[in-house]
Order: sequence, then C-alpha cells, then structure tokens
Amino acid sequence: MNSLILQTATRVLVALILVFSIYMLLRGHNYPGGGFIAGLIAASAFVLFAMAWGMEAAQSALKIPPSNLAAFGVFIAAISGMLALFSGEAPFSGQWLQVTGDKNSGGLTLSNVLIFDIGVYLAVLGAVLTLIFALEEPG
Amino acid sequence: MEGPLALVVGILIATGVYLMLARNLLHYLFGLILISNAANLAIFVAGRVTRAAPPLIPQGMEVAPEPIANPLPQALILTAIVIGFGLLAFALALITQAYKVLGTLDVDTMRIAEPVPPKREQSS
Amino acid sequence: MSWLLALPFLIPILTALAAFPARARKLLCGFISVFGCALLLTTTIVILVLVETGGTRAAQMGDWAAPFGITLVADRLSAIMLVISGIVGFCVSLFSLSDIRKYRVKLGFHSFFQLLLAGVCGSFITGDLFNLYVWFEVMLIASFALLVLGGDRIQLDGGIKYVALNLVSTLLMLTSIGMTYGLTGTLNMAQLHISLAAVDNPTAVSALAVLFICAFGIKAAIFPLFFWLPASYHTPPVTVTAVFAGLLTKVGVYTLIRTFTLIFPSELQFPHTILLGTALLTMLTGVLGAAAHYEFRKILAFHIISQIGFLVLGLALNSPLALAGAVFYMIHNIVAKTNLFLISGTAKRLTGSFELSEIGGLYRASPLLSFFFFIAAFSLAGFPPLSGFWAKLLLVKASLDQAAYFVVAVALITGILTLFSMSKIWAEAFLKDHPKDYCQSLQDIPRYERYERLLPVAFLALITLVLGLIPGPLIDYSLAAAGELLKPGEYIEAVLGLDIQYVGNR
Amino acid sequence: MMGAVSDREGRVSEQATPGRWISLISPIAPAIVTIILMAHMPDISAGKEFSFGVTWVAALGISLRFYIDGLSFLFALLISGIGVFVAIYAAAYMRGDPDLRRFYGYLYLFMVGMLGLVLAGDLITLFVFWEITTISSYLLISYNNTSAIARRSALQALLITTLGGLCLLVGLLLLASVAGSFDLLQILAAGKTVRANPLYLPILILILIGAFCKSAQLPFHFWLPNAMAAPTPVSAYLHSATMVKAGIYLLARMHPVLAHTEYWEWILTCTGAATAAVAALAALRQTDLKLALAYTTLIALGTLTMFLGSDASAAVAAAITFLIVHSFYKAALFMVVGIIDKQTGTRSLNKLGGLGHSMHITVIAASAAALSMGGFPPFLGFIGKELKYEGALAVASEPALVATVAVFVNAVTVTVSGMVAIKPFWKKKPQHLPSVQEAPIGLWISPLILSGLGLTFGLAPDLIGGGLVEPALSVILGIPETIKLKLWHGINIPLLMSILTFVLGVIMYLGLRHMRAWLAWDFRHAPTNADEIWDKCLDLLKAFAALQTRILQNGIMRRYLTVIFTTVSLVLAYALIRGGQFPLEYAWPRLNLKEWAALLLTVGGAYMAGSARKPLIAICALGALGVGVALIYLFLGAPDVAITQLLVETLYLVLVAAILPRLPVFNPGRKVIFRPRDATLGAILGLLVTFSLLAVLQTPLDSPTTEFFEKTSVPEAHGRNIVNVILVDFRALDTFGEIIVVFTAAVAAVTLLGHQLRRGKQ
Repeated sequence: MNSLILQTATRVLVALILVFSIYMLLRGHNYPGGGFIAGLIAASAFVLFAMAWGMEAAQSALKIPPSNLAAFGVFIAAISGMLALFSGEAPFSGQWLQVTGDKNSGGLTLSNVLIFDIGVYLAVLGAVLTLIFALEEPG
Repeated sequence: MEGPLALVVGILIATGVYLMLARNLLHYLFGLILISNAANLAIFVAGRVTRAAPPLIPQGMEVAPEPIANPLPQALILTAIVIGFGLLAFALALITQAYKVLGTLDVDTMRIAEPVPPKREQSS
Repeated sequence: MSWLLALPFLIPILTALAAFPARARKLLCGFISVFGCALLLTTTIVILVLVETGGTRAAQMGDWAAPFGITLVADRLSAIMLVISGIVGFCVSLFSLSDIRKYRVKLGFHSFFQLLLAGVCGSFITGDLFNLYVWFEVMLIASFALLVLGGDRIQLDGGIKYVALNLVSTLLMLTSIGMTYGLTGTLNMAQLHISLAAVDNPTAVSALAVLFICAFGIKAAIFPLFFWLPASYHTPPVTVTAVFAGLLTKVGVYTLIRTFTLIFPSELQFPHTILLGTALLTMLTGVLGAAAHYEFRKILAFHIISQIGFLVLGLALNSPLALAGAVFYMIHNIVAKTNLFLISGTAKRLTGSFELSEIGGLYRASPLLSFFFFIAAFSLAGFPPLSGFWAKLLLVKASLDQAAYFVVAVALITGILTLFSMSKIWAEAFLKDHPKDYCQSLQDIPRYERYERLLPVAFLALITLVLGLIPGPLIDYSLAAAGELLKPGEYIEAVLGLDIQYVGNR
Repeated sequence: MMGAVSDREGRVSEQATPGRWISLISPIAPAIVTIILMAHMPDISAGKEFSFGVTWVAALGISLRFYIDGLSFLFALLISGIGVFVAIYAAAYMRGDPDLRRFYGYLYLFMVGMLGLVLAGDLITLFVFWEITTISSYLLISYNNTSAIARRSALQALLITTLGGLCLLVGLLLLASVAGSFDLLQILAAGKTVRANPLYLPILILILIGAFCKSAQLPFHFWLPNAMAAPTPVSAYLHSATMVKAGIYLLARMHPVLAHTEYWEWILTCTGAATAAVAALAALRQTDLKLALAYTTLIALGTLTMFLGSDASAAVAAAITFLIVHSFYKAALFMVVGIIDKQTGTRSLNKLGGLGHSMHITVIAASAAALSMGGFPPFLGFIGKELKYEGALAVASEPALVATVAVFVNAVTVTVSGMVAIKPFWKKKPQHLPSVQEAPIGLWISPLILSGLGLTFGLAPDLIGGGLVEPALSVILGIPETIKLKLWHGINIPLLMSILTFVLGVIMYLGLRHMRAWLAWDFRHAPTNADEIWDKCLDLLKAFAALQTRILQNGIMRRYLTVIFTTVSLVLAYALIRGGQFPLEYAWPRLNLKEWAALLLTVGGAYMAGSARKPLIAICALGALGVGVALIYLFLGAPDVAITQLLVETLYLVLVAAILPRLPVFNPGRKVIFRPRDATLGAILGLLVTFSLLAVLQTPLDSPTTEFFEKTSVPEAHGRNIVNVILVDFRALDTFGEIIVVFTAAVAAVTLLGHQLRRGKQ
C-alpha cells in the first residue's frame, strides 16, 4: 500500500483524526466521547499511519515508547485521583478550579476530572499502540 | 425490548461455548469474543433497555427533561469492554507466542505442562 | 481514613509505576519492590489495629455517599487478609531478589508483582461488587503476565490453560454482577444485603447464587472447577507460584465468604448445601492428586486445592465457629503454603530438580532448611503445636457441634492423606541421599542469596510456630470476624450509616 | 559459621565428634526431673494431687494445664527415671555419630512430649503432647535417614499413630462436649454422664483406636517391630518403656470415665488377649534378638490392655505392677542387645555365641534382666507375674480365657528370656565370629543398674508398692485401695500356674528349633500378614489416587472446559428449577426495522463465526457481529458504548487479521461426532443464561443509584454526559483499575512476544 496518494492522504487524515480525538476527549464530560473513546480514536490514527507508511515509521512518529506513554497515563490518572489530598477530601474526589465564569454556564474550568480523563486517554492510547506495535511485528 | 436481547445473549453464549470447545485455539479466542459480547449485552439488558434518549443532560438544565437510558450499566459496559479488550489482546499475544514456541494451536497436543503420565510411576 | 483504606492498592500501584522505568536495573528495581512491600505491610497493620480497636471502617471514594459511589470497607476479615497479603508480599519480594533472574526483572517482574498485590488488596478492601470485578481483573492480568513471564515452553503451555479457564470465570463473574445489578439496582455490597433480602424472586436469586459459586469457585479452585491450578502452578518460577499459592485462590475463597455471608441472605440454605458437597469433594480430590504425584511443586499445588476445600467447608457449615475456623485456616494456610513453595525453590537451587526421584540429601546438607520445611509441612498436616492443628481443631469441632460426622470423617481422611504426601516430600527430598550425590549446602551459595532465601522462609516459619504456640489471639480475632460476618449489621452501619437491627438466622 | 564448618568435617572424621558435650550433660535434665518427682513421692502416696496451668485458648475453654496424681506420677517417674539411664547409655552408644545434636534434640523433644502427655490436665493439652511424641518418634525412627527401611518404618509408624491420633482427637472433642469441659478433673468426675450419653460408644471406640494405635494393639500392631529400625537407645526408651505405654496410660486415665461397661471390658480383654497371643507366636520365630524383644513388648502391651479391661482391683493392680516391672527389664534387655550389636556387629541369634566368656558384666546384666522377664523369683518380675495370675482369675467376664492367654504368653516370655540371655552368651561360639571385647562402662552401666533395680525391688517390693502402685491403683479405681506386694504368697493357684509356665517355657526353649520350623511353615502359608496388607493398602491408595487424578486432571483443556460448562449448566438448571417460577410468558415487543437489522446482524454474525471454516470469514463474521452489537447500543440510548464497541471491535479485529498470516490455517475444530455434543452443551448453557436473565427481569428495577446520578451529575459533578461522569467521577476508581488492566495487558503482551521494550527511536 505504498501509493503516494494514500500516503499523502493519510498524513492529512491522521492529523485530522488526532485533532478529532482531542476534541472528543475534551467534550467527553458533556457529550458522547471521553478518554476511552478519544484514546481509541487516536490509536486508530496510528494504525492508519502504520498501514500507509509502515510500522517503523509509525513508531518513530510517536517519538516515545508507547508503553511508557501508557505508564505515564496511569501515573497522571493516579496523580489526579490523589489531588484531593490537598483539600483533605477522599481519593478521586472532584477538584474544581473555576478560572472564569460560573461553574455550570461555561467559562474556563480546570478540574482534576479532566486530568483524570487525559490520563485515561494517554493510557488507552499507549496501551493500544504497545499492543499493535508488538503484535504487528513479526517476532 | 429486553426479551429479544436476552435471547441474543443466549445465542451468543451458545455459539461461544461451541467455539471454545474446539481444538483450535483460534476457535477458542473467537468463542471468547462472542461470550465477552454476550456478557456486556447481559449487563445492558439487566439494566433495562428502553428506546429512550441517551443519558445526556441538555445545556442549561440540571436534570434531563425526558426519560433517559440508564447510564450506570453503560458505564459498567464501557469499563468491561475496555478490560475485555486488554484481556483479549493478551490472549491473542499468548496464542501467537504459543504457536511460535510450541508449534501448534491444537490444544489436545499441548501436553508439556501435564505430560501423559508414564504407565508406572514409582519412587523408592 | 479514606486515604488509609485506599493505600493498600495505591502503594503497590505507585510502586509498580516506580519500578517500571527502573526495570533494567535489577538491584534498584528489587529495592523499590521490597520497599513498597514494607510500606504496604505497615499500612495494613495500621488498618488492622484501627479495625480491631474501632470496629469496621468504611471510606467513600470521591466522597460520593455510600450506595452511589464506590465504597472501601475494612472489617476484621478484610483487615486480616490485607495484613497477610502484606506479609506474603514482603516475604516473596525479598525472596524474589535472588530467585528471579535478571532477564525476568527486565521484562517487568516487579511491576507485575506489585500490580498483582494491588489487585489482591483491592479485592480485599472494596465494598462494591463491580469494583471487585475490576480488581479481580487487575489481579488476573498481572497473574497472566507473571505466569508466562520469560516465556518458557512449559510456561506457555500452562499459561494457556490458566488463561483460558480463568477468562471463563471472569466472564461468568461479569455476567452475574450485571444480573445482580439488574435485580437489585445497586452494586454496593452492604446495600445488596438489604436489597437482595427484599427481592421476592427466588428463581433469579437462586440462579445468581449458583452463578457466583461457579464464577468464584473457578477462582478459588474448588471441585470440579480447579483444573487450571494443577495445570499451571508448577510452570513459572517458584517465586511466582509462591505468591499465587498464597493469595490468588484465597481471594476466590474470600469473595465466596463475602458473597454468601454479606450479599446473599443467610437464610438461603441451598448455596451452603452445594458448597458443603463441593468442599468435601475438593478436599478429597485435591489430596488424592497430591498422593499421585512425585514432583515437589505438583504435590504442593494439589494440596492447595485440598485446603481450599477446608476453607469452603468453614463457609458451608455457616456457624460462628466454622467461619472462624475458615478464617484461621486461611491465615495459617497462606503462611505455610507460601513458605513451602519458597522452600521448594531453594530445594531446587540446592539439588537441581523438583522431581522427588531425582533429588535428596537436603536433611544433611541444609539442616536449617529442613527444619523450616518440617515446620511448614507438618503444620499443613495439622500437627500440634503448629498452626495447622488449631485450624483443623476449629473446623472439626464446628462439624462435630453440628453433628456433621460425615464431614469429620472426610476431614480426617484428608488429614492423614495430607500427612502421607507431605512425609513423601520429606522422605524423598530431605531424608534420602541425593541419587547423584550433588546436593549443595546453604553454605555453598553466596551470602546475600542465602539471606534473601532464608529470611522470608524463617519469618514465615516463625509465624507458623507462634500461631501454633499462642493461637489464642488469632482465634479470638477469627471468632470476632466470624461474628461480624454472620451479623453484618456493623458492616452495613459503617457503610450506609444505617443502624440495622440485625436479627439474622443465628 | 565455625559450627557449620566443624559440622561438615565431623562427617568425615569420627574423631572430632560435634556436640560431644551434649551427650555428657544429657542425663542431667531427666535426672533433675526424677529427683524433683521423688521428692514429692510422700505427698503422692498420701493421696495428694497437684494441678497447675495457664489458659491457652480462652474462647474454646482450652488450657495448657497439668495435673499430677498417682497415675501420672507413676508414669512421669518411669519416663524421667528410665530417661536418665537411656541418656547415659546413648552417650556411649551414639559416640562418634555426626548428628548427635540432632539425636539429642529429638530425644529431648520426645521426653518433653511424653512427660507433658502423662501430666496433662486438659484434653487438648494431652492431645498436643500426644502428637509431639508421634512426631519425635517419627524423627527418631528415621534417624538413620539414608536407610530406605528406616524411612519406610518411620512412615508406617507415623501414619498409623497419626490415624489413631486423629480418631483420638475426635473422640476427645466428643468427650469434652459431652462432659462439658476440656478439663481432666471435670471429665473424670463426669463418668456417669458420659456413659449414659448416646455418644458413649463412638467416643469409646475413637479413643480406643487412638490408644490401640499408639500401643500397637491388634490390628495396628505391625508398626512396632518395624520401628526397631531406630537406634537401640530409642528402641529401649520409646518402643518398650515409654511411648508405647502412652496408649496404656490413656486407657488407665480414661478407666474411671469410660470403663465399667460391657463394651469396655470385652473390647479391651479380647484385643489385649489377641495381641498378646499373636505376638507370642511371632516372637518364637524371631532370630533377630531385637525383634524378639520387640514382640515380647507387644506381648506385654497386650497383657496390659487385657488386664485394664477389667474392673477388678487385682487385675488393675497386676497391670500397674507389671508395667513397672516391664519398663525395668525391657529397657535393660534392649540395651544388652544394643551392646551385643555394637560389639559383634550382629543381632542374629544364629551368628552369636560364646559371648559369656569375655563379656562378664554384660552377661550379669542380661541374666538379671532376663530372669526378671521370665518371672523367676526373687526378681520383681516374679511378683508381677503372680499378680497377673491372681488378676486373671479375678477378671469377671472371661477368667479362663485371660488365664490361658496369660500362661501361654508368659511361657513364651520365658522362652525368649532364654533366647536373649542364654543363647548368645553360652551357646558354642560360631567360627566366623571374631573375639569380642567387653563393652565400655558407659554401655553396660545402665542395663546393670536397671536389672539390679529389678532384683532390689523384687527383694523389697514395699519400695514401690506403697509409693507407686497404690496411688496409681486408687486413681484408676477411683477409690483408695491398698495392696501388699509380696514375693511369697504361699502355695496357691497362681503359684501352680507359675510352675506350669516355667515348664512350658523351658520345653519351648529346648524345642525351639522344631517350634520354629513349624511356625515358619505356619506363617509362610498364612494368607497374609499385616505388614503386607499395609503395603497392599498403600499401593492401592497410590493406584487409586493416580487413577482419579488421571481422570480428572487429564491435561486436555477442552475436557476441562467441558466439565466447567457442564457444571455451570447443571447447577444453573438446578437453581432455576428450585426457584420454581419460570418466566415463560413473555410479551414479545414490536421491533422496528432497524432494530431487527441490528439483531439479525448480531445473530447472523454469531452463526457465521460459529460455522466458519476459514479464519478470515470468521473475522468478518465477528466484525458484523460487533457492528450489530454496536447498533443495538446505539439504538437503545447508549452512544458512548456504541462508539467504544465499534472502535474496540475494529481495532481488535485488525490485530487478529494482522496476526493471522503467522498462524496456520484452521485445522478442523473437532471431530464431526463431537459437534452435536458441543453444540448441545452450548445451547443448553445459552438457554439457561437467557432464562436467568428473564428471571431477573421479572423483578422491576428500582435503582436509586441511577436516580442519584441523574440528579447530581450536573449540579455536583459538573458534567452533562452522565456516563462519562460516572466513569471519571462517580466511579473513577473502576476506571482507574481498568486503565491499569489495559496497561498491564499491553506490557505483558509485549514481554510475552519477546520484544524488549523499546527505548526511544531506533
């Protein structure tokens, strides 16, 4: 599948899918989406990339080893769950930092819930990529 | 709507069991996928299904205006699906590696860990 | 408090994450692992003390009130199980330093090991049915990883059976949990106790009960669902088997106990009847399997099954004394069994094999190791004044009190057969001469390795001995735990804040 | 470290014996115990009792309690007293043994166990020490651990005594529950209650099995002769003077509680008589001196049991006196045999002779002990025997039987006395036997003193009569009892029986060769002996175990799965039938077209996956199924699940498809004949699960949890997608666990596939 058109098309497509996955991640709390789905979508972007450019290229495009990415995701999720320590609440309690505006009517809100979802995103992405890279390669 | 789905669950399990009892490990894996789907569907059914709206609360409201689907089973299924994916992926890796190392996918011939016992095992 | 209860799984998880990047450096990684285990042990002891002094503790994760969020609960049973997990974790991690080769460490042994502990501890402390499923999965996938780590032929063969049969159990469990939710509308175990008792649907309740028996029964390795255990337990490095033998099946038994004391109304007699029959058959088939084999670890593996039978028996008899017996037996058995597997590893190191016909001479070469083995083995066979005696005494007395003479007979036959196969190992591996006169002495191995191998074994043997000589405190504790289990009022109050006047059937 | 080094050197050279000091000080501990006990002798003979202890397991009412009365005093004194001589003897006998420390460790363990056993004032305490003697006996018999015979004998003794021990435990537990306490004193007081209880017979039988196994009564007797594989000091101590008497002690101890019934009387009398008679026959054919002695020990044990079966004061007194007598002479004789063995290297009667010319002191000790054993006046053995005959005649149930057996076995004992004390010393010296030296003092001093004591007490029986026999007798009978031990009772029936015994014994001794030929014939053609039956049983057990394991754990995964699925089906069917309400009437809902499509896609996909013969087709079918399931989720208000399902299914199938080229094409899944079977099993299980689901659906779902989520999702958790809020907030812990699973699975898969985890770019 080394056709030039496909390769060029996938470049654009992969970028689009990745952006889309982040969009799905961020809107997940209010609309269908979220860390899982976004992570899986992002992973499929890499699958597409790998199909067009080959596994090696996909791996080098990722820059860091996917298993470390996954571990990092788990770590972020753990940290976000433990942020509640500073407010003296139970583990995995929601911590909301209202930067601007009102909580329920928009404005910029930072929360550990989002960080948790990012952790999920990274963990799922990393794990799926780890699996794909490992299984695709003739061992 | 639950009745037909319960039946589907049964059918998936039946097919899955049938596949799992085959000698080929790939059959087993496919059977596992089927039953895994069946288990998720079973949670879905058990949490009651209606043709209701998705469990989303429109902008500007505190609670949903109309009946919505039960969100909890959905969350459980989501978790179960992802966990299932992990397990199945590992199983796939295991099967691949097993074929590479043991040279077969026929479970009946996998007798290294539990070899056929010799006729007379005697120790002093 | 909520943090304290979360620590038993947070510590191993963080340790695993810390050990993951360090896996290429054996020493550092091992140090992280042992340190994490020490921390875990300390935490669990603190929890035990708190529970013992202040009663059942509950913590709501995310501060969501009880039946809605996920609850962690530490009652006496959970607390003691956590402590014993901490002890096993600590001893095994210490032992692993010399038993696990560098390439396995590089593959991530310590991370998987810690994740396994996280899964085990999470299962013990959670008060939520679906959360229990999640922890089971953590434990399961970590155990998969450990079982095939290194990827020897025999490991893969055993691993396939292990994975295949355990996945069935997992799916059964998932289905049952989903159906339980569908029946009661809750996943909180304390709430389930109340809700399920109010459900007027005997068909569904019975179906769920047996589904849970099957799902957890596979995990616990009861008759006739135990096949995965003897098929795989002798395949991985002995460190792995030791922690498996100590903890994995016991998690299954633990959940069985929880399910049929807390979740299902104890008036429901028929699960106990099924369990009773199963328990007796498990005891017998397990010990006969041990009698049939001549491989160190296989004998021990079959013994695990047989002793699971005793544990389930305690649950099936469903009296305070019997449940206390089960709890005591569980603690005793985890300690002794883990120890025996660790010793088998050192025996292999010194003699070169696990096959009893090919080894020997340990009695003369390593008196100390022989001593520890003797303690553990004869404790398992139920000899006084070792811990196994009291475990057996409690269960036999409970059976006699219920006039279950048949049960006593089976227990005694099992006891004598256990002794038979234990003394088989003793006579073959220890007493007789090594057929090739190859047996090394403990003095012949490097000093660090000697300590790493002997310290955990000595510590576990010491526990066996102390529990045997001074059984009173643990028996009292077990009785108190059994009381809590049979009258879950305190548990429910701690979780839901409801003060339920529990009448119960006893 | 130093100790270890010298330990290993010690194995090489016999000169540097490690732990030599132990053997020198070893008699001190038992000596101290003996002295302390002796000091209390006046108190005991005055009928005093001592009791002391601590609570052990308060919850069960178990104490670590000790209790000393006349009976336990007698046994304790024998154990510690003979222990002193055995320790002295062992110091010489075991000299140069590399494992001395181990030996003394076990010996002391045994001593402690034995003392604890006889002094126990609590049933559980008694049992604990009982089993300690079992363990230490096992360790001592297998002391020559490299000998297969020793290992086998040790295992046999262990298994039999443990079997008895387990029965005893159950018996004691039942007894305690009937009597309402574990405390010995309360039990002793509750004899009437116990005997009236319907559980009396089971209790009696279980406790008797325990005692009989330990004291080697028929049919559990065969372990004792085999136990002679132990070093001789051990045989002298455990297997003649002490451990085997533990069963006798138990019988005596339980006499006030369990005796006075026909069951007790008949079981004990018959078992004891049979044991003694069988052992007597066997003793005659032995040529190994130690074995011959072992069989006379069996005779003694049988006799003791026989007499304890009776309520008669004379019989019990005979038992107690004989017990003391036996301990003295038997220990001495074992030691003598040990000396012979040590000095000549053989114990075989046929290879020995003429030792009397060189071993002057040993021969004195041997003769004195043998005279006592044979029951010749003025030795203590004579008094014992006279009492026995007196007791035999006093037995209420079956005096003729008891008397006959007593005369016969005593005659055999006389014969064996001759075998041990005359043949090796005065028979003509065989030619190949090298010249023999007298043993060192350490060896002969103990038997000499012991046999000397037999003579002393025979001349002055009051030394033991009032202080030892009477208190014990009173305890057993439960009433104060006096007895006068005398050498000369005048001419009476017992004396006539004694004379008959001597005559018989001497005849048998003289005709030993013919007797043996006859007996050998007899035994060769005997159908089986117990030892062989034991081997057969073990073989049978092993074969059965192997068979059942081969059937159950046959190594074929499909069968495991079949069993599991079948089990699940069976219990599920049982549960559904048991529940009774079958959800058979069900209003089928009207499905719209797209729902039909989703369902059909799912079912069709499943069917195709099940019947596909090529993997690629199966994968396509699974893909269709995945889409179908996703559509079901989508149509029924679960968009998040639908998306996830679709993505996961796609990703997974891509993975499988990528792997496929590396795997072989499908081989046939199974033989055709198995298809209907597997399909049926699947169908049944599927149907049962469907039924269960429908049963669950019968109860309306009332989920406050869901209501809570719907209400609080926006105001408190600030999210509008309730599913996502549950995942990341309400039940974040589940999600956390889940990503751990995925992470672990991924890393595990990578390690499994043998890739090193990549570091950065390559």
